[in-house]
Amino acid sequence: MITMSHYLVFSALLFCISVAGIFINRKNILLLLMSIELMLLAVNTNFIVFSHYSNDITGQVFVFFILAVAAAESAIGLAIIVSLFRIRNSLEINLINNLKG
Amino acid sequence: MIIHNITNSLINFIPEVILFTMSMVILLAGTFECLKKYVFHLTVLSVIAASLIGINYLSTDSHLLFNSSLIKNNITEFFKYICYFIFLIQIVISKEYLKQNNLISGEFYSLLIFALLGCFIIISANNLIVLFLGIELSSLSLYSLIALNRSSFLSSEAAIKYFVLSIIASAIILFGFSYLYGISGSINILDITKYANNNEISNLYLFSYVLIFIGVAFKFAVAPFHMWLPDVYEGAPLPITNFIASIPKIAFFVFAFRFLNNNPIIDDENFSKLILFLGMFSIFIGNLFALAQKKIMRMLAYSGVANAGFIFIALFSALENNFSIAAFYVTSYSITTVSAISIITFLSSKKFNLIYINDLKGLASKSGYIAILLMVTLLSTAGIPLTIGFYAKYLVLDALVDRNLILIAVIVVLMTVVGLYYYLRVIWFMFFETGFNSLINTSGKFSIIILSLIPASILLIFLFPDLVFKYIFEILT
Amino acid sequence: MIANILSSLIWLPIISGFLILFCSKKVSYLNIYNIFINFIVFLLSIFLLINFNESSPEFQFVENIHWIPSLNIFYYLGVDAISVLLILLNTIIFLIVSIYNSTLSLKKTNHYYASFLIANGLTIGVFCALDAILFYIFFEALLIPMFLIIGIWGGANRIYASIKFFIYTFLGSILLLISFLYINSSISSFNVNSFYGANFSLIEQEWLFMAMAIAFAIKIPMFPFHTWLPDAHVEAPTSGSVVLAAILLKVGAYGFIRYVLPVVPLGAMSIDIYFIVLSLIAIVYVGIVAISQNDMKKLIAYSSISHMGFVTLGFFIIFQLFDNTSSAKDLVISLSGSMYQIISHGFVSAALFICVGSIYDRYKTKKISDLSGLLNQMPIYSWFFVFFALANCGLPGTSSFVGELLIIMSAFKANFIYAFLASGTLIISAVYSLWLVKRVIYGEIKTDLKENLDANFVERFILFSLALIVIILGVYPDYMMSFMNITLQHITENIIIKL
Amino acid sequence: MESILLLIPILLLASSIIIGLSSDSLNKFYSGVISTSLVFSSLILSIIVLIKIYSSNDEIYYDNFYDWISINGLNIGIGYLIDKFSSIMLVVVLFISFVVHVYSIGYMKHEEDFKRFFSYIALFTFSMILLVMSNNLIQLFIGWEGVGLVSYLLIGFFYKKSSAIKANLKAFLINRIGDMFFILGIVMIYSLFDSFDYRTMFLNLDSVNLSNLETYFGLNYIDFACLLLFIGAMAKSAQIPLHVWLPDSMEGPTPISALIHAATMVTAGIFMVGRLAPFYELTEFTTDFILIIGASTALFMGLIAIFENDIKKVIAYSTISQLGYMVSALGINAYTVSFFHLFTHAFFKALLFLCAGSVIMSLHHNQDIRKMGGLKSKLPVTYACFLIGTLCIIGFPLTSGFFSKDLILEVMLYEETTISFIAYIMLLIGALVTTIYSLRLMFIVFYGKYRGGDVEEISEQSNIILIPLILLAVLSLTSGYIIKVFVDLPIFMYGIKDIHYDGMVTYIEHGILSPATLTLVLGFFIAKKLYKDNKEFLFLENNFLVEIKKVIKTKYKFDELFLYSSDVLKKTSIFVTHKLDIGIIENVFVNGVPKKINSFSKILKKTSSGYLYHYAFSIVFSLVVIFGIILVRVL
Repeated sequence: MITMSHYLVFSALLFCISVAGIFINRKNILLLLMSIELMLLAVNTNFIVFSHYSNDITGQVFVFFILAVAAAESAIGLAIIVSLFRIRNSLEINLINNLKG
Repeated sequence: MIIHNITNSLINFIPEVILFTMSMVILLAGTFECLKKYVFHLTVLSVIAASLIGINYLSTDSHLLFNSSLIKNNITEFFKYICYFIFLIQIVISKEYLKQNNLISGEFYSLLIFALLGCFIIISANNLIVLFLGIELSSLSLYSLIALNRSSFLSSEAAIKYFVLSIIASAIILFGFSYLYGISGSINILDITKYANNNEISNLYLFSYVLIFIGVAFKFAVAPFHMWLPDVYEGAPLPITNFIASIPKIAFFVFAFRFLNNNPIIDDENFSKLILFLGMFSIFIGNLFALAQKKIMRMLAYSGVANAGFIFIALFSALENNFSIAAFYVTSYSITTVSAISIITFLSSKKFNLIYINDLKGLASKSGYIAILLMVTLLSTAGIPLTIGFYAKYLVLDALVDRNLILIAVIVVLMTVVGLYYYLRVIWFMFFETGFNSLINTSGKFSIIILSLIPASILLIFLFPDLVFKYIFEILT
Repeated sequence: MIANILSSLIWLPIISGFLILFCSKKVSYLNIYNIFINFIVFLLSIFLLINFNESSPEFQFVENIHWIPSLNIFYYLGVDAISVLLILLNTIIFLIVSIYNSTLSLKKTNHYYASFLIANGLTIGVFCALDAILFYIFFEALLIPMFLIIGIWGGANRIYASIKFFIYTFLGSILLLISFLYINSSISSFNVNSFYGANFSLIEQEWLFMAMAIAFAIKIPMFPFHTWLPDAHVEAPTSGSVVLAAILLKVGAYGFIRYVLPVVPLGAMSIDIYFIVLSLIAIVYVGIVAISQNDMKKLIAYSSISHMGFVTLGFFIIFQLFDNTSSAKDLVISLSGSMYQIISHGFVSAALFICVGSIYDRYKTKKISDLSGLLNQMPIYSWFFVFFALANCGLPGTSSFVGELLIIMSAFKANFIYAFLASGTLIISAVYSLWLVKRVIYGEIKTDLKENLDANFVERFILFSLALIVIILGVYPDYMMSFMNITLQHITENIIIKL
Repeated sequence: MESILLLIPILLLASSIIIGLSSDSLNKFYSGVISTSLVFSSLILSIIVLIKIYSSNDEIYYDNFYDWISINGLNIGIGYLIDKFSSIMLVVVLFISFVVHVYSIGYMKHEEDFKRFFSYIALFTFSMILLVMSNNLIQLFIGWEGVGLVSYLLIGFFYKKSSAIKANLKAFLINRIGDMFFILGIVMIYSLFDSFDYRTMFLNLDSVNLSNLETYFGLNYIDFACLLLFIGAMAKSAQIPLHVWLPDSMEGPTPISALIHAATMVTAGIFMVGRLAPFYELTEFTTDFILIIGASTALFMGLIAIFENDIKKVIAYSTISQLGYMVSALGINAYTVSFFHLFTHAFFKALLFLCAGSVIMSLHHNQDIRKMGGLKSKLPVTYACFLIGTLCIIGFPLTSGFFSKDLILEVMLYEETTISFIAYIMLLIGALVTTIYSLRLMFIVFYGKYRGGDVEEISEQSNIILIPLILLAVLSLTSGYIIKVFVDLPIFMYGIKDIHYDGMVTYIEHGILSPATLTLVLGFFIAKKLYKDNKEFLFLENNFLVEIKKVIKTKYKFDELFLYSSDVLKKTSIFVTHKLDIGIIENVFVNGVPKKINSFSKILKKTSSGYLYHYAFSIVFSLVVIFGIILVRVL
């Protein structure tokens, strides 16, 4: 039997994986965007689970908003990446450390 | 009934509506050659219009708008007007800078207004969804604003860093929201508070709060979630830095207030200790990092980290729902930091790029007045008497001592002494050293008057602080 | 007028100081303006002295406005005899400094004068604030003008000295703030009178005492917190040194007598031995350090520390006196000695710094090894220098003797060893002062400067008036002693009542 | 009466101020005359006071001019206490001062700083009067330090001479050592009686239970206090080992040596002990100490004078030696006897100094006796006066020195304790030594041949220099005959001390038959053989005596001791400045801690790498840590 806590653990794991993806990935910025997307999906799972188990529709509404915002974020993220690429012709995260200290 | 509700809500929400519309208008205006040069004026006009119209609809009692997804009361209005004030100063001062960096455009101001709007929504939100949207509205605008200077190496880097980290923070907050929703079954913050008051605090509830406040800590740039701040300060165009340093802080303070007000979580030992610890840690990290900085913006950033720590300690000390200390601290800090960054913006130009603290050498001999303004501002940040910053630090210490946390007060105070050093270093470069770049343009009567507004009020409020205190204490307790 | 005399004393110089920032840059007008304001303030303080009723122990000319009701902070001003005397010292010194300044040529004259005027007002504020936070505000705000004076118009190493001065003093004062907050948290008042009435447990008193005592010990400064002072003095411009030595150090001493001893006497009593030892170290050890200094200003700075050791000794032996005799009389005598020493040192050190400053103006050196035989070139000046050097070593007939005598007297009643070590200053101070005189004033002239370098009219006037004050205070100490006697008795009662 | 007493110091102070601040338009000579006439008026006034005192019956004038400090529990006045003791002292001081004033008009006329000199001596006289008149210890101390100050200024009068400014620093510092103990003694006495006032103290002396008091270092309270006070007197009255400043002080102008360093200031210590006699009456240890110090000073310092070649230094050592006699007398509580010697010594020693000054002036500031000789015919008046002075000092019968010195020896003999007997022997040998060095000086300077080369220009100085000499010579001869006055002199409120004295004739008879006469004769022959006839005795080449001579010629290394200790002080100062003040406090704490923080901060700064994944990792890591801690706490 799959209970709510299974879902919750699942989404928490998903979240952890996506976060791990952010700091383990040292090559490409695009992967970052994917991880971020995954992270938001983990949150979505949570909302849906709660919404389902409490018979309340608001959680699912929330998910729609999150999805919409995530799309917008991806767009902006890509835009930033494009401008970054234009300047330095590379998407390696390793090279982005001019700001430090 | 619904229609009536909506119209009533819209009327109460009219400043935001104006801002929204005007930002669209400005965006459009920017695309026409003939109107392009008026975008700045339009922006100023729209902000002034919004604030003036808003005054008409001020009332002392609290309103719930749009099906209680937004709140309008004294607190929100107070902070909004502070934001208006700050925002106006920022855009007026930044005009010259933007012109010289070729950044003036419709989208710039439009996005800036959107960011402001996002912060207003955070301030007013009473609903997790609206709150989330507010956060994202301001963040999304800021991502693009930071990256706006497309030719700049550093801007893009700052943007990507801010983008990634900020989304992590948003996700953490959202994760907390999801638990909160799961426990209480509601996304209305008042309902959640009600729920918490009626039920015992479960571990999950605590976790959700911890998650949310880690997100808040990120937005405040409290250590160890502060890394983005110095990079953004350094990389972003100065007007944007100016915005990020001040208005979101105010917004997120109200966010924190909304979540903590009347909430039993504040008495939870683990939670309050977390806040306290984060605050202390932040003061440590901020001051120690700032000490070694050579670049002025990074130094200000780390000083911001230290001050964020103070804000957290002030939140911690909000015993018996007394958020006034934190509110005062946030206000005073935002105002002073805006003053500091505005002065730096004013001094920066294409010909003279103010990056290192060294670059301020001998400013006093070139323009004593501006040096004095900057000195007053910095002393206020350091919390020396004769400035409003003194009261801010005073109140925090007072609260700590009242709670009998003398040792913590002493540690905090010792770190302030460390912090004093780097503020004094700026002052000594300005006053005691010689050799200021003569190319600097320190003319501009109007800008100087605007610049002196905040230092003057810093000094004046020091002399007659009671009105401010009374008002803040009244609305927040 | 008389009701608001304290406010006028505080705000007149401060406001004029801000005004002078915008004044025309013509130096002669600035000089007149500056001297005029300082003179008015001086007259006001004389007026205060005349109207002060010394037979009443109460605070007088009280102004009490509920300044920040929400924080329970009052704009509470008032003076008792010791405040009046210190205010008078303050106004005299600032008047003299303003006259002296008019002989100098400086960069940014108006800023310089403004700093001094503001410092003048703030110091008066320190001496008459009766609300702890108000006191603290003046106390700390005072750092800013001094910081700028040292930093902008100071010598080669001015930045190091000014930063050290600021941070060191700030470190102390912030502990003071916490103590005040702690007291407030238990008695809900910042009023000095309620401070006196407050009762704390012994352990609380000890901690409070430590915190406050460190704050004031840095300011005075006591050994081992003294190292900022020589640097600050060496780097500060002459007038800055004068104000620093004559006024700023006294703020620390005033803090002790106003905020520490009567508020936490039990705490002070239980650890007074450490402070007595530190005072004695200051007297003997710092005096010995002074001997080998090659920089005249440093030498005088160390001698200041040594003399301030007497002040603190006078403060802290009162508890042992109380143990030994339990009569208030001896305590009053000890405190009187300290107060006298404070005032006297104010004038003597001011004069010495002016002397050294003028030597520096003429010869561009403060190094003792570079100078010799000044008596040949500037006789009048040199005699003043000799006089003040002698006053510095506590010659009877000068004001310094009175304080030292009374403190040695009281120290003896507390313990022979204290008196023995304290009286060692008779030798040590003579060694450093007169050895200085021997090397600098006497002997053959070293430099080739041939022109007439003797004191000009203004300097003669300044030095003469200071010498006159020092002599009058030394020959007829009774006026000041009786003037502050009632107040000191009152303070002593406040202390004893809690023991 | 009060106004007269007030006028005495006021006139002197006025003289000092007027002359000191007068402009250049005032002629040197006139300023000297003004100053002298003011001192003369004071002298007249003091004589009036003396007459009044002696014409009334044991009256004591006592009052305060004004309250120096008068608060609850502490009353110190500036006032006067005039009894026979102090009135005699007043007259002596003012008389010598007057004589020296007159002499100085002649002696100093070529000096540029003529007026400064007169201002100083007037100030000195003022301070001395303050000391003598005082009715309390504080005023005494003020005067005490005042005379020390003027002595300092006058020794350094020729401020360009490096030896002079060394000497004045030394004089002041050594006096300060004494003053340190002196003031401790004063406060000890004060805390016993809660008063500085002589009258209050002496009246309450009986009510103080001395046995109940604390003891210090095994000494009882009053012993210790008196000892401290006496150490002060040792410095001022140049007793071993604090005598080293006095020979050096001869760097000052010669009139000053006469006034300050022979007749008046150095006797202040004697005066002080005499004033505080009621306390010294109560002590045993301290008086013994005083006796030993006095006797050894009298003997050993006299020995140095035999080998000294500077005319002024010879007289200076003889002064120290004579002070030793006075102090010894104090050591057996014979205050009046001591005071008598002070009285006579003031005249003949001033005379000797002024004569020496005359000689020096005639020889154009040559002070080395090896370059003198045969001056008897060239300076007849000076010679005569010097002879009188010498006769007095060696105690030639019927001169004043004879009376006073013999009295000391006699009371010493009558004391009949072991210590006093030893002291008696020492003083007797001291008398022999005195005879030898005095006559040596006499013979070398005035007899034989002139050894200074250029002969022609030596002649007597003007009358203004000679008149004071004659005046003093007359007084030196006659002043001994008022021995009765001193024998009957009451010590303040304590009546007259019993001194063995049965009339003048008996006394003179007795004195001539005493062993002192033997020393006189013996000394005369030794000095004549050695210094007049310049014979060389082989037994003097004896190793033992040569060794002793060497030791004496080193002046017992006291100077070196003080030089060494000042060196140690200087080195200590440098050492602690660098090691402790700069080394530890400054470098380790004050600058060290900020430096540590700074370098720590620089290390920290490096941890902020700028890599996005580091930032993300630190966020996540903190998150995990926070959650871990909270989980541990809640679960």
